[in-house]
Amino acid sequence: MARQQQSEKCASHKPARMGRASGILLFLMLALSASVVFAQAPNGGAAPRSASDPQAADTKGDEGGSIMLRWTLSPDDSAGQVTGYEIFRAAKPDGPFQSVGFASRGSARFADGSTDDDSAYYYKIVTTGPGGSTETAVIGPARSTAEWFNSNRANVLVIGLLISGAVLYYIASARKGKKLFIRRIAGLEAVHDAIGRATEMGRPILYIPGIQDMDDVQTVAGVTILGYVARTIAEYDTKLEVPTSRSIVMSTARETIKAAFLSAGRPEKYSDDMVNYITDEQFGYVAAVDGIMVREKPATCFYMGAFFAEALIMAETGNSIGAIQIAGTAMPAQLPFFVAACDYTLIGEELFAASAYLSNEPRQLGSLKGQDVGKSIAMLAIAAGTALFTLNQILRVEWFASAGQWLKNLFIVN
Amino acid sequence: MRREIPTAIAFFVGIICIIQFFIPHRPFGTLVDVFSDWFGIVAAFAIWLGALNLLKVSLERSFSKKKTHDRWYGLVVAASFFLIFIIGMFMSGGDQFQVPGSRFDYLYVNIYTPLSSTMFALLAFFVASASYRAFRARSWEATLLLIAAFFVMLGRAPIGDQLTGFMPEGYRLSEVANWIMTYPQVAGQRAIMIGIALGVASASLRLILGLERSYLGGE
Amino acid sequence: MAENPTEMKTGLFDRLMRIDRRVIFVFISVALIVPLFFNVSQRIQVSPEVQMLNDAMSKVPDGALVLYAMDYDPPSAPELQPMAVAAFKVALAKKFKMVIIGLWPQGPQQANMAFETATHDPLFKDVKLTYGVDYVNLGFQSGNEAVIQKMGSDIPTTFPRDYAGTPVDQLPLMKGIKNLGNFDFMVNISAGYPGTREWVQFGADRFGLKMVSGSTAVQTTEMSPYVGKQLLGLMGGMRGAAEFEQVSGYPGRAIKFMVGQSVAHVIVIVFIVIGNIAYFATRKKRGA
Amino acid sequence: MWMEHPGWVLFGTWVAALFTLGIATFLYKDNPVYKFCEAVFVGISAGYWFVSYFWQTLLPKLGYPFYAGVKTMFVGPAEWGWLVLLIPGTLGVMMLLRLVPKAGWIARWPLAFIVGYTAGLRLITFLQSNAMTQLQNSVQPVVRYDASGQFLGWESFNILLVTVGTFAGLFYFFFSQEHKGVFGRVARVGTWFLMITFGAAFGYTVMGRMSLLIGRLDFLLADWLHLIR
Repeated sequence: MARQQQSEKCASHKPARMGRASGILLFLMLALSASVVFAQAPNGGAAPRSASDPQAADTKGDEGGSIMLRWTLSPDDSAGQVTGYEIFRAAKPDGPFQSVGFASRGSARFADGSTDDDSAYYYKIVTTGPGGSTETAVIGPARSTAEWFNSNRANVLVIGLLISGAVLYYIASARKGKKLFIRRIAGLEAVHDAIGRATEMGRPILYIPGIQDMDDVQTVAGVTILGYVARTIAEYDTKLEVPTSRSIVMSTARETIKAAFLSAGRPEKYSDDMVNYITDEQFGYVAAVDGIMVREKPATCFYMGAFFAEALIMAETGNSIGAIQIAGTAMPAQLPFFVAACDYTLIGEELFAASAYLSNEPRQLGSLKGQDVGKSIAMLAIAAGTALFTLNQILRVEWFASAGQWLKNLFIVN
Repeated sequence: MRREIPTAIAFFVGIICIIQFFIPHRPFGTLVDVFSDWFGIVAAFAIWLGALNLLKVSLERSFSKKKTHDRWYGLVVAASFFLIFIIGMFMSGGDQFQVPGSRFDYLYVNIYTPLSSTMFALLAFFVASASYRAFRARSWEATLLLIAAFFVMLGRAPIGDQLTGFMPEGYRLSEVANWIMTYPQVAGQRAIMIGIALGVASASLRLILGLERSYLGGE
Repeated sequence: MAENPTEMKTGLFDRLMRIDRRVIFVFISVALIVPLFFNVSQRIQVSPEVQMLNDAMSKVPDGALVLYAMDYDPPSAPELQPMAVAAFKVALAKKFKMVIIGLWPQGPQQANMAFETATHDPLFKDVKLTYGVDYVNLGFQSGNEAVIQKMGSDIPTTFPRDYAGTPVDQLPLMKGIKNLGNFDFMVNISAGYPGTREWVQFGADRFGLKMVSGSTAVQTTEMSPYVGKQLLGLMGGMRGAAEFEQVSGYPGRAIKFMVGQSVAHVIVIVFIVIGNIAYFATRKKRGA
Repeated sequence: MWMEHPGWVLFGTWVAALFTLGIATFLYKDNPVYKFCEAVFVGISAGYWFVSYFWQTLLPKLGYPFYAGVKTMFVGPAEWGWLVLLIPGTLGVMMLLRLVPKAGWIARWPLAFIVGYTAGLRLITFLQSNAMTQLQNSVQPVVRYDASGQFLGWESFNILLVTVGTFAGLFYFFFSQEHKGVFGRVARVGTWFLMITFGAAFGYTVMGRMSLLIGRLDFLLADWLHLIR
C-alpha cells in the first residue's frame, strides 16, 4: 500500500492539485469580472433606488428599550447596487438625525435596541450603495414599551405548567402514602451484585460522580445513588474511593457518605479520605483516575453523572483491570461508549429513574410518574399529529391539515 | 436555618430565571443579567476553592509521616501549580497574560497543550480496543449495534466510497452511513433527548421548590 | 505440542477472542503514522449538512457582520482547527466583519492561531485587515450559557474588554454592536459544553441568530437533530472539515489527514471481523 | 521577545514532545514517568484555571468595578452602585469557607445560588429546545407525494421509520408500566432503535478520535523530529 501511495505521489498528485488550484483561480477571476460587468449593467453606477414602505413600531414581547423597523427592500437590492440600509433616528421630525445602526443588503428589518421607553422617535432609512445613497421619508413618532407577557411563549408556559403540575401532583400523592408502581430497571440489580463482588474479592469500589458540578442534575442523581451504594457498603468492610473533579462535589459527597454510614449504624467506619478532589481539568482528572485504577485495582467501578470524552478513557482502563463496570449518564454523546465498554449502562432518563428507584423516596418516585405523564403527552402528540397530517395527505381534507398544524404549533417555540 | 436559607435562595433565583422567560418587563431581564455576572464571580471562587483544596491534599501527602514514593508526586503537583501561578499572575503582563508570546502562553503551548491533547488522543487507541471487544454478534440487539457501527465507520472514511464506487449513486457506503445517521439514528436520539429533557425539567423543578436538597449534602 | 490439529485451531480462535489490546494499539499507530509520510489525497463525498453549511455561508452578503464563537481547546484542535481555518478563509474572501469570542478559556487563543493560518494562505496575501476595524477578538467570558443570554441583551457589558485588555468602546467595529440581533450570521466551532447546543438554545431559539456549526465528531449526532431551522448547516469532525475544505475550495490539513483515517478505519473493522469470526468459531465449539 | 529565540522554541518543543511521550507510555503500563506527567498535569491545569479566572472574570467583573466604585467615595461624586457587588463577593468568600471545617456549611448559600440559577434556566431550555422542538420535528405526514401527485415510497418509509422509532424509544423510557405483552414488544423495538443509535454514534466518532491521535503524531513527526513536512 505504501509503495502504491508513493508512486501516486510521484506520478500524478501534485500536478493534479496545481491544476485544480489554477482552475479555481481562473474560475474566481472569471466570476469576479462577470460580477463587475453585471453589477454595472442595470443602473450604471447611480445611487440605488430607495427602500420603500418603512414602518417603525415597538418590538413586541420584550423588556422595552427597542423599536422594530421594517421596510420593503430597494428594487436594486438583489442587483448588487446596495451595500445596505443605514438607520437614522431623531427626537424631532426635522432632526437632527443620528445613525443608530446598519442592516446589511437583503435584510428588511432592524431592531433599534437603544431607545428610552415612552419617548417619541422619528426614523428614516437610508439605502446606501457604491453609487450613492437615497433616503425614505421620515416616519414616526414611534415609542418603545415593555410588555408584561411574551405571548409568543404562552405554549411553553402551558406545557411547562402541565408537566410541573403532574410532577407535583404525583409527589403529593406519593407523600400521602399512595403506592406508585415503577418498573424494574435492568442493570440496577447488578449494583448490589457488583458491591458483593468487591467485598468477596477484598478489593475497593471506585465511584465517579461525573465531572460536572453540583448544579448539574446528573451530578445530583449520581450523588444520590452514591448514598445508596455507601449505605450498602457500610455493612461490609469494602473500601470506597470517590475522586471528584469539582471541589463542591467533593464536600457534598463527603457529607452524603457520612450520612449513609450513620444511617447504617456504622459512623465509625467513615473517613474523609474516601473522597478527594483532583482537578477541574477534564483530562488532568482522568489522568489521575486512570492512575488510581491501575494502582488500586478496584473490583467494581461506578460511573454515574455527567460525562464527556473522558468516559471511554476511564471505562477502557477499568476494563483492562477486569473490573465490573456500571455506568449511567444523560449525556447522549457518551452513552455509546458506556454501552460498549461497561457491563451495565443506565441510559439517559434511566439515571434519574435509578436514583428514584434506589432512594425509594416519595418525591423522586412521584416526579418519575410526572415525567411519564410528559412522555404520554409526547407520544400522544406524535401519534395524533402524524395521523392527522397523513390523513390529509391521503384524503386531501384540509381540516386534517389545519388540526395537525394546530397541534404542531403547540410545540413551536419563538 | 442551615437549610432554610439556601433553599430560599435557590427558590428565589430559580423562579426569577423562569419568570424572565415569560415576562420581558423590567426588572426581570436585568435581574437575570446581573445574576449571570454573579454566577461567573461565584464560579471563579469555586475554582479557587478547588485549587486550594488540591494544594492542601498534595502538600499533606508530601509531608506525611508515611515515607512512600507518593510524597514526591505530591511535591511535583504543588511545584507545577506554583510555577504556572507565579508566571501567570506576576510575570505575564497582567490581563495580557494570554497574548501569544507571553510567558504564560509559553507554558500553555508547551506543557498544558501536549499533556491534555495526548491524554485525549489515547481515545484513538481505546476506541479501537473497545470496538474490537464490544461489537460481537452475541444477540439481536448486539448485532444491530455492530451493523450500525460497521456501516457508519466504513461510510465515514473516504475508503468506503472507493470500495463502493462502482455502485449507483445512493447506494454507496457514505450514503448508507448518512441514511443511518439521518433516519434510525435520529429516531433513537430524539427519544433519548425528550426523555432527558423531562428528567432534567422535573429535577430542576424539585431543586427550585426545595423538594430535592441532596446537593446541600447528606439528608 | 501434543495438541491435535482441531484443538490447536480452537486455541487459535480462543487467543483471537482475547487479543492483548496492546497489539491493537500497535496496529493503529502504524496505520496512522505511515500515511503521514506520503502526500496523497482522496476525493471526498460531501454530505448534505456540509453542503447546506457552505450554501448558507455563501448566501451571507459580502461585508456582513459575523460572530465567530470558538468554544474549544487544544485537545479538540486536530478536528476543529481545520474548520476554524477554513471558516476564516471564507470570511477573508467575503470580507466579513468578524467578532471573535470564546465560551471556553482557550477558545480565543485557538481562534488567533486559526486566523493567523488563514491570513498566511497565499490566496489572501493581498487582504489587509485592521484589528478593531475589520475584526476584533473579545476573548473569553465565564458563565457558559449565561454569557449567551446576556449577549442577547447587551454585548458591550458582557465583554467589557477585548482579548488584549482594550476597552470595547475604543474599538471602532464595536460601535454599532449592541446585542446578538446585530449579527447577520454566526459560526460556532464547538467541542462540547458550552457550545453548539447552548448557542442553538439561547442564541438561535431565543434571539433568532442565524448560525452554522462545526463540531467534534462525537457530539455531531447530538447536534444533527437541530439541523434545519435552528442550525443552517453542520460539519462534523475531521471528515466534515475535509468536506468543507473541498466544497468551499480551500483545501487544507483535514484533506491530507483523511488517508490515515481510511487505513485506521479499515484496521478497526478488520479487528471487529476477527473478533466475530473467533466468537462464532468458539461458540460452535462450546455448543458441540 | 525571549521566546522567539530559537533556543527557547527548541526547548519548548522538546518539553512538549517528552510530555507527549510520557503520557503515551501509559498505554503499555503504569510507570513512574507517567506518574510524573500525571502530577505535573494536575498541578498545571489547576493553576491554569486559577490564573485564567482571576484575570478574565474576577478582576473585570468584581475587582475593577469595585475599585472604581470605592474610589468615588474619595474623589468625585460618590456613587453607590458598587455596593451591589458586595453580594457576589460575599457569596464567593462564603464558598471558600468550605476549607474551614466548622464553617463549611456556610458554603451552601453560594451553592444554592448556583443551583437555583442553572435549574431555572435549564428547566425552560430543556423543555423548549430538547422536548418541544424535537416533538415539533416529529410531527409530519408519513405518506409523501411529489409535486405531480406521485407516491414517494422510499421517503414515506424513512419518515415512518423515524416516527415509529421515536415513539417506540419513548416507550422504552416509560417507567409506570412493566415491559410485558404488547408494552414489552413496543419497548423492545425501542431498544433496537437505541442500539442502532449507539452503534451509529460510536462508528461516527471513531474518526474524531483518530483525528486527535493524528494531531499528536503530526506534532511529533513534523514539529519535533522534522521527519515530515
